[in-house]
Amino acid sequence: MRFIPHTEEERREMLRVIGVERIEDLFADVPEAYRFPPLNLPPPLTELEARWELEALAEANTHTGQYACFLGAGAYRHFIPAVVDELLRRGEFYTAYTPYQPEVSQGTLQAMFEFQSMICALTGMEVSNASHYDGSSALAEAVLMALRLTRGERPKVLLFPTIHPEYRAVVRTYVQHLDVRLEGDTGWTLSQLRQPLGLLEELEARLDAETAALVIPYPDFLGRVLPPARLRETADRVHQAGALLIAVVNPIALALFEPPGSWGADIVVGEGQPLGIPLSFGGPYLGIMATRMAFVRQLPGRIVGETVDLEGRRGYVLTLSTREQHIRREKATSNITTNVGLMALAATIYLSVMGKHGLRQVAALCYHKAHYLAERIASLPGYEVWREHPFFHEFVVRTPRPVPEINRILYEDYQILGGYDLGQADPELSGHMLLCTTEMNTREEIEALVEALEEIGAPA
Amino acid sequence: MRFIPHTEEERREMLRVIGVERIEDLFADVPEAYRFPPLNLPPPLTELEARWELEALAEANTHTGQYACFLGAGAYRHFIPAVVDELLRRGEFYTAYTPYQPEVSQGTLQAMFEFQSMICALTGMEVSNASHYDGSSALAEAVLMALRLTRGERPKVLLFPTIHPEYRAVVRTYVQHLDVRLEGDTGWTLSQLRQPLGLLEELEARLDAETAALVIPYPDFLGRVLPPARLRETADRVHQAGALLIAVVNPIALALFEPPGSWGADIVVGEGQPLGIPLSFGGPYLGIMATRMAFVRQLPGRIVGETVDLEGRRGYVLTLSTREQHIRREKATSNITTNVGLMALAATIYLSVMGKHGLRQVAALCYHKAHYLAERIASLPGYEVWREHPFFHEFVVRTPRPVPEINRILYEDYQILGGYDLGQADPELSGHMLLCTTEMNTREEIEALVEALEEIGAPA
Amino acid sequence: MPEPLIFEYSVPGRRGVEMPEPDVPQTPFPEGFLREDLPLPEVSEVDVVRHFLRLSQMNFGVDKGFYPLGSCTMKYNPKINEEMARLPGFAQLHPYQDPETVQGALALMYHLQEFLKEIGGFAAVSLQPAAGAQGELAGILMIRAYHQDRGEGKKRIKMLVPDSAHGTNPASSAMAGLRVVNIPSDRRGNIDLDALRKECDETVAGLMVTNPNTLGLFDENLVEAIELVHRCGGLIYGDGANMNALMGICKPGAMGFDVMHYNLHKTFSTPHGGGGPGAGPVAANERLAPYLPGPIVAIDQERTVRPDEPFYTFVWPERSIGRVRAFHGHFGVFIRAYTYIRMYGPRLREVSEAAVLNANYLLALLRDLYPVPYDRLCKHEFVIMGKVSGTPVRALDISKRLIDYGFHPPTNYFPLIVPEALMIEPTETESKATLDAFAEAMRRIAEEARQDPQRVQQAPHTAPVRRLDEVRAARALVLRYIPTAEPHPAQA
Amino acid sequence: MPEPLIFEYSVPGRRGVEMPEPDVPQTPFPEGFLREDLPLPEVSEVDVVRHFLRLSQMNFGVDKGFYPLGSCTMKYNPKINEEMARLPGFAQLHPYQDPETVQGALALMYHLQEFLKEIGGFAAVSLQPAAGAQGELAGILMIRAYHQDRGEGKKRIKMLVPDSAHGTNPASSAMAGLRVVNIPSDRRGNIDLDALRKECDETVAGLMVTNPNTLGLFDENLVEAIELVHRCGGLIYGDGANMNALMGICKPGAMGFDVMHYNLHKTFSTPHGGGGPGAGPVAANERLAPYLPGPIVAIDQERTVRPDEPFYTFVWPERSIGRVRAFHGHFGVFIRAYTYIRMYGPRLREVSEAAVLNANYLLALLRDLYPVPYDRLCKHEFVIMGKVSGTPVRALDISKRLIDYGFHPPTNYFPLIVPEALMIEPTETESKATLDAFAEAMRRIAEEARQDPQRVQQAPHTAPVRRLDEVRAARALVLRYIPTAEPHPAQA
Ligand SMILES: Cc1ncc(COP(=O)(O)O)c(C=O)c1O
Ligand SMILES: Cc1ncc(COP(=O)(O)O)c(C=O)c1O
Repeated sequence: MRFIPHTEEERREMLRVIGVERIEDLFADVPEAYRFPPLNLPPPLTELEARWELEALAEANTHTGQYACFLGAGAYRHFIPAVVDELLRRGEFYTAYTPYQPEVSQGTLQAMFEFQSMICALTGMEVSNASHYDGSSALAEAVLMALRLTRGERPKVLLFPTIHPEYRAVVRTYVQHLDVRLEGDTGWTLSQLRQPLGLLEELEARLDAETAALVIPYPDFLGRVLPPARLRETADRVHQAGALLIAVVNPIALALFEPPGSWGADIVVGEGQPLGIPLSFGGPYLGIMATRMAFVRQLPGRIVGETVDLEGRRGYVLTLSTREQHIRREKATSNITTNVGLMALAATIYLSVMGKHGLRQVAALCYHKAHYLAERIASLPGYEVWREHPFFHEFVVRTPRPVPEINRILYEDYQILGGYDLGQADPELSGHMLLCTTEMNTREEIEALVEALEEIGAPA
Repeated sequence: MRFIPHTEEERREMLRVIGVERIEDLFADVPEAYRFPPLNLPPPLTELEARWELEALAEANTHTGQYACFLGAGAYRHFIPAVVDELLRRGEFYTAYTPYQPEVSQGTLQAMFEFQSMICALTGMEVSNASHYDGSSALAEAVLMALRLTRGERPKVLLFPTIHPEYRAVVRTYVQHLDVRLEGDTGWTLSQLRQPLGLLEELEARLDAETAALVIPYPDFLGRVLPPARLRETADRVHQAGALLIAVVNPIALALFEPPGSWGADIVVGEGQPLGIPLSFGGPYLGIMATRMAFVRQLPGRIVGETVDLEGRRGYVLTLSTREQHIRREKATSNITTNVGLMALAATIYLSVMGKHGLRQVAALCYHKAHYLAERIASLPGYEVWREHPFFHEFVVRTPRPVPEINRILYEDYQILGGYDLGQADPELSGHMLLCTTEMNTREEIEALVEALEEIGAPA
Repeated sequence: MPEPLIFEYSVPGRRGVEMPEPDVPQTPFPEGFLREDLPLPEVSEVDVVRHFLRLSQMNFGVDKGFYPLGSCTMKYNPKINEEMARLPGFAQLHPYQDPETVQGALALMYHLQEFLKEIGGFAAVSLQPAAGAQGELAGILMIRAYHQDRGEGKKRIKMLVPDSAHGTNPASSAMAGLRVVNIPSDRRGNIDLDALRKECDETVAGLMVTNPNTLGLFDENLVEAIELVHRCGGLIYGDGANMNALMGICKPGAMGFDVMHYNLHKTFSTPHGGGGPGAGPVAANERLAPYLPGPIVAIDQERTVRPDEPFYTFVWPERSIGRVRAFHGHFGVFIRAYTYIRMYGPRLREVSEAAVLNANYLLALLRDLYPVPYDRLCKHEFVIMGKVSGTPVRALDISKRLIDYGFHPPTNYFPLIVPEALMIEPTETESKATLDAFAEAMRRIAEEARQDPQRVQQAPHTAPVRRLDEVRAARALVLRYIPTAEPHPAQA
Repeated sequence: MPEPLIFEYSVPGRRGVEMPEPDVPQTPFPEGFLREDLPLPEVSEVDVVRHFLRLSQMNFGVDKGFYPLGSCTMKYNPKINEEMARLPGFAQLHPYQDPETVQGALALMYHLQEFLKEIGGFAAVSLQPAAGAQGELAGILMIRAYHQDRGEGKKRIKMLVPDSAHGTNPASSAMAGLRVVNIPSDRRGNIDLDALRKECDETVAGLMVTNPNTLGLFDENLVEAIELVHRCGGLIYGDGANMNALMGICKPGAMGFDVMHYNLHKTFSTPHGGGGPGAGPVAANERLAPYLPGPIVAIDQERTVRPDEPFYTFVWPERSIGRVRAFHGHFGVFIRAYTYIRMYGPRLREVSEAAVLNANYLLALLRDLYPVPYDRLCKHEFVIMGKVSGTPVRALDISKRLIDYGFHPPTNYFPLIVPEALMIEPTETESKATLDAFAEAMRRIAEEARQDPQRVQQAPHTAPVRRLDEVRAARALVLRYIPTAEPHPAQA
C-alpha cells in the first residue's frame, strides 16, 4: 500500500529478525474470538480517485466565495493574506508535535512565545497561554479557573445573557457534574435583551459572596460593545464582591476598542478564528486565553517561556508544566494537551503581517460597512434595526417576514447567504436576524442585500 | 508602499548618508528631457483587490477541470500528485536563482543532478542538461548543436513532416539568418502523411553529404510511434551519411516504448510538461535535452556535475561552464542562461514519486483509453479513425462535419473541449481532428464524447 | 545565529499588508470606546516570510525525518490531505449555512462517523471533541449521565485508572468531578486483576483502559477486567490513542468497551500541527449512544427524495451530554481523516500490521542494547529503559544525543511506571532502512556512553540551540515580549 | 550529514503514487515496441518529501535572506502572486482552447502587453520569449529582418556590443548570425564614443545597450551613442535587465531604443525558481513593431459586441520573425507579473526610486572599505572591487565569507572589465537595517582579511558544504547517477 514502504522481501526479513513466521503471529496476544474481524469499508482509492471524490463533495456545497455572505455569529469571513498559508504549509511546522524537545522545536516555541505576546498586546493582559481548542471551550476553562481561584468556595457563576449561546451551552456541559450554578443568562424578555446596560445592572445586582465570576461578552453575541468606562465600574463591583471578571472577546474588535486589560478583566477568552483562520465549516479554530500574571499558575494549557541555553543564547521552552496533566494528573489545571498550535501559528503570522496598522484598517472596515448596511436597512419599510447601542460589525434586524423564509429567498433568488436567525438562539428573539459585514463584503454586495430585503419585505 | 520597507524617517536618514537632499537628486544623470515621465497605469490595488481582480479573470475562463478535455497536441493534462506542489512551494527552492554559489545551492544542484539522471534513464542517453525553455526551443538548439557537431560543413537539416508544427516553426525562426536549409517537412499529400513509414523512407532517401541531421518525432504529432527496429535502421543510415539523428519525444511515452538511446539517436529533445507540470495555458514548460557523452561539450545550457568539497564530502557544482555565454560570450554554445529550473525540479519530484511503476501505469492508462476511444469512434458512421499504425495516446479522426463546427457544438451542448483541429497545422489535414486521452479522462467522459460525436455526426 | 523576535524587526510606520480604503460612507466611532495604542509589530511581508521560514528550519517534523515519539503516532501525513482541506468548497463554508447548502460537507462527516463506527465496532460516533482529552471528558460525562439516569449519579464517583495511563485520563476524570483511583500494573504490564477486583464496588463509575496500553502491550487481562467492572455496574472507557495497532485486528466495541475516543491526528494521519489541532471523536455502544455530545450528522428521511441521494442534517442524540464546543468540530481535520480512510478502506488492517511489524522489528534490534522492562510481543510501540549500565547516561541524554544523529527523540519519562522510560513508536510509514539506521544510532550511543559519556550528556551538539535552562525559565517567567527602551530593528 | 541521491533510497518494488486500474478494456501493446527496464527510483512518498525538504534546507533563496546578486534583481516575490498563478481558472487551461473559452487569460496577456508598452515607452510588445536571452535573440532577429526588408540584410552584419555587456548579448548576436564588435567603456564607465564612432558604418546592424549598464551606471553618453548609431542606419537594442532602476524615471522607447526585452523575473518580481522560469517579453517602437515574434494578443473588433467587453484574440504581427516557442509564452509568469504591476500601478516609480536609494546608500556605507572603480551616483546596483590591500583575499573569498554572515554573495567576476568585481544589487525590498547589517559584515570581513586572512580564504565555514572542487567536477564529468553493484537503501 501507498504509505507503507515495505516490500514483500523486506517484510520477510523483518519477520525473520523478530523470530516469527507470519505477520499474524504478531497478534497472538489478541483473544482469538475477536481477532481479525472484517472491516466493512468502501474499497481503497488511489490519490487521483480520492481527489475526484473529495472534489465532488466540495462542489456539492455552496461556499462563501461564491455567494455574498452576511453570516457572522461567532465565525467570520476575513481576508487572509497569501503569506499566511504559504508559511503554514511548511512541513517543519505542521508535521511537528508538542515541543517537548526544545532543542529541535525552537521554531514552534518561539512562534508560540510571539503568539502569547501578541495576545497580551491585543487584550491588554499580562500572560496568555499557547492556545485552547476554541473560544467556547476556553470560556469553559476560564470558568473552571475562576472556581479554582476562588478556592472552590463560590459555586455561582454569572453569565451575561448575550454571550454566544453555544458558548454558554459548552460551559453548562463542562460543569454539569460539578457543584456549580450558572445564572443570569436566561429568562430575559425581548426588551430587556435590547438594553445591555440594563442587563449589566441586573447582573451586577446579583453579585454576592457566592459568586466566583461574572462573564461579559465584548462585543456581545448581538454585536454590541459595552462602554469601557461602564465596564470599569463593573470590574470594581466584581472585585469588591471578591469575584473575578471574565471577558469573552472578538480579537478583531480589540484593534479598535479599549482592551479588557484596561477596564479590569481578570481573565480574557475569545475565538481567534478571525485572525487569519479560514471558516472551514466551524473548525479547527483558535481558543484565546489570557490573564493576569498573578493567576498564571491556574492558567490551563501550554505556556512558553524565555530562557537561555548552555552557551547563554536566548531560547524558548515549555514552562510551568507542573500545572499540566502529564505531571500532575488528576490535580492538573486541565486535561488539555493537544491544543491548536497551528492555528495559533496562523494567527501569529496574520498579526505580524497585518501589524498594528493593517489590523486597525480591518476593524474599521468591518465597522463602517456594518454601520452603512444598518443605516440602509433601517430606511426600509417593515425592518427595524437595533441601533441605539454602539455596535461593532454585527447588528440585529427585526424582519417583516420569518427569518428562515427571508433567508431562503435570499439564497434562491439573490445568491446571498443571509443573516443568522436569532430565533434559534432564543425564542424571544425570533423574527430577528443577526447581520454581519466584514472587509470582505463589497459595497456592491451590501447594496444587493438591501435591494433584496426591500423586495422581499414589500407587501405582496 | 507594500513591498518597500522604508519609513519616511529612514528614507531621510539614508539620503543624508548618501549626501543628497531629495530622492530626485539620485536621478540627476538622467537627461532632463526624459526624466520622470508620467506612467499611465491603472491605480494600485491592495492584495485583497488584486485577488478579486485576478479571481474574476480566472473565472472568465472555462478550464479543463470543468469540462472534459480531449486536447493534446503537445500539451497534456496529467495527474499531478499533491506532493509535487507542496515541495515546489518551498521558498528556499523557488526564490533562489542559478546556483552559481554551490555552497548555498546544494539543494538546487543535487536536484538538477537527479533531474539529469532521470532524463538519461528515460531517454536512454548518457548526458542531459539541466533544462531548456521548452520542447520547441530545445529542438532548435539541437539543430544548432548538430550544425556545430558537423562543423558547419553541412547546411541541410531534414525535418520529419509530422513533427509538431510549432516546433518546426521555431526551428525556422532560429535559423532564418543562418546558412541552413530545412527540408522534408512540407509539401506532402494527405495519403503520404498517413503513412509514416513511407515518409521515413522518403526522408532517408534525402540523406547526403550536405545533411547535418535528421529529426524524428517519437511519437509524432499525430500520435503515432515509429517501430524502434525500423528506427534503428534509420539511425544506421543517418550515421553512414555522417549526419546526426535527433529525436523529439514525449517523456511519458518513453515509459512504455523503447527509448531513443537504444535505437541510436544522437540528441534527444522533448517537452517535459507531462511530467508534473500544469497546463497553465502553454507555459512555463520544460525543455528536455540529452545526448551522448561524446557530444557533451556542444550541449547548450547548464550541466551539474558531481565533485567533493574541501573535506572530501560529495557535492555538486555547475560544470563545463566554458560552453556558456558568461565565459565564452559570442563563442558560447548558446545564449541561454535563465532556464526553467523550477519546472525541472517539478519533473524530478514527479518522477521520484511516480517511480518506475507509477509512470508505467500512467503511460499504459493513456494508451488503453486512447485505443478504447479510437475503437468506439471507429464504429460511428461518418467518422474514420487512423488506426493502421501503432499510436500512443493521440490519434487522427476524419470527421463528417468541419472540425470547428463539431468543437463548437461539443463545447456548447456537451461541456466538452474537443480535439485539435488539424487543418490549422496543415491544410491537407483539414477535416481531421486530433484526439487525446490521458489517465485523467474517465470512461464516463469517453462515452459522453462518443455519444456526442454520434449525435453530431448523424445526418440531420 | 539566533532569530530575533518578530517584534524586534518592528519599525514604527513600516507596513505589511494594507487594506482597501472604505467603499462606503464612514460612521464616526463612539466616543470613549477606543483604545490608544496597539502594540503589534510593524514589519513588511518579507520580514515575516524570512522570520517564519528561519523559525521553521529550527523545527523538526515528520517531514524532516524519523519521529518515533511514543503514544503520538507520528506517521507520515499524506500531502493530498492538505490539498483537499484547502478546496474552497470546504475551507470557505460558514458553520451556520443552511444544511441544504452544505450537503457535501455533511455527507463527509456522516461517512466519517460511519467509518469510525465500523473500525471500532461501535453503534454511534460524535465527531465533536477537539482532541483526545476532550473526547475523554465527553466520554466520562456520558458515563456519569448514564449512571445519573439510573439514579446512581451521586453514588458512582470513582474512576479506576491504571497507573500506566496517560495523564489526561485522571485529569479528565477529575474535571468531570470523579475521584481517581489508581490501579497498579502487574509484572507482565497488564492491569493487576487483584487490585482491580478490590476496587470493584457500587461506587465505581468506570474503568479507563488504554489498549494496547502505554507500554505498547496488548493487555492480557483485558477481557476479564472488562467483565469485572461491568459486573459491578461500572462502564469501560477506552482511550483510543493507540488504535493504530488495532485496525482490522480487533474491535474494542465488540470486546465490551462502552465508549472510546479516537485521535484523528494519530491513527488517521492528520498532521499534528506543532501541538494541534487534532480531533477526538467519541464512539459509543448502544447503551451510551444516546448520551453522545451533539450535534451529530444523520440522514433526514423526510427530506430525502431518492434513496441514493440522502439528505444529511444535524441532529441531537436523545440524552446528549450537550455541546463540548461551538459549531461542529474540527471539520478541517475530518477532511484529512476521511481522505486517508478512503485511500485505505479495508486495507487499514495492513496499516496496523505494518505498525506492529515495525515496532517488533525495532524492539528486536534494540533488545540487546538497552534493558526492556516488559519483554514480550509488543504492538505498535514499546518501552525500553534509557540506561547503559556502568555509565551515568540517562534517558534524557540518549534522547538529546539522538538529535545529533538526525532523529527526533522518543517520548521520555513516560509511562511513569518505567524508570528512565524511552517510549518508541515507529509507525508503519517508516522503512526498514530507517529503522536499521535508528538502531545503529542507538548502538553507537550506547558505545559512546561507555567511552565518552560527556559527549552524550552534553548533547545535542548540532541542534540550533544547546540544552536549555528550564529551571531558569520557570523562575524568571518571561512569558511575553516586553519592548526595551531602545529599539534597534533587526535585519531581515 | 550529506543527503543521499533519491536513487539511493530506491528499493525494488517500493511504490510511491499508484494509479487507478484501467476503467476501459485494455488493448495489447504493439510487439517489438516496448522498452525493457525503466531505471527510475522506487521510493515512497515520505522518502520524497524528506529528501526534497532536506535539499531545500541546503539552499538559499530570497525568502531566506538578503540576496544582493548583481544584475539579477533578487527582490522579494509577493506570495499573492503564487496563489493567483495556481487558480484552476489559469493553471488548468489548455493552450489550444478556443479563444472564446479563455477570454480571462487573453485579457490578462493583453493588459500586461499594454502595461509593458507604457512602462518602456514602446509601441508594441510580444510576451513570447521565454527569458531575457531569448528576448535578445528575438530582438536581434527583428533588427535583421528590418534591414533585410530594406535590402540591407546581407550588408549589415555587425553588432556593436559594449565590453561591459552581459554575455548573453554577444552570444545572442552570434546566434542570429551577426559578427560581434566589442566597444570599450570610457573612464567614467560609459560607452566610449570615439570607439563607437569608429565602428559606425553601413555594416552596422545595431548597438546593444544595457542602461543602466552592468556597472550600475546610467550611461552619460547614451543620447549621443543612440544618435551615432541611428545616423549610420543601425538600430538600438535595449537589454532591459536593469529596468528596475528606470520605471517612471525614464522611458527607453522615448529615448530612441528601437527594441528592448524585459525580464519579468527581475523587474516584475516573478520568482527566479532556482534558475528559471523567467520571461523575456520584447517591446518595439513603431518601426520594429511589425517584426515582433508572434502570436500577440489583440482586440478582435469584429467579435467585440460592447466596447467595455472587448473580445481578445491572438494575432500575428504583419512581418513577424515567427515563433520563438510553441504555444504562447510563460503564462504562469505573466500572471505573477500582472498581479505585481496591478499592485503598484503608477507608483512603480517608487520601486525604482527605492531601488536606487538602497544602492546608493549601501555604496556610501561600503565606499571607505573597498575600492570603487567607477565612483559616481549609481542606479539600482554598483560594482566594487573585492580586494583588501596588503592581503591575499580575493572577491571570491569575500563572497564565500559573506555566506557565514548569513548573506547570499553578490555577483562576482562580472562585469569583466572590473578586476575582482563584486556586483551588488540590493533591490528596493530590503530594509535599511538589512543594508546596515550587510555593510557591517563587509567591514568585519575586511578586518578579518587583515587579521586572519585564512579564515576568509577558507570560508564558508557554516554552509552545508565547504568549498567544492570545480576542477575535479569538470575533469571527472560525473553527470548522472550510475547505480553501484551493491545497492544499500538509505534511511528516510
Ligand atoms: C494514551 C493517550 N491518551 C490520551 C491522549 C490525549 O489526546 P490529545 O492529545 O489528543 O488530547 C494522548 C495524547 O497524547 C495519549 O497518548
Ligand atoms: C544584463 C543582463 N542581460 C541579459 C540577461 C539574460 O536574461 P535571462 O537570464 O532572463 O535570459 C541577464 C540575466 O542574467 C542580465 O543580467
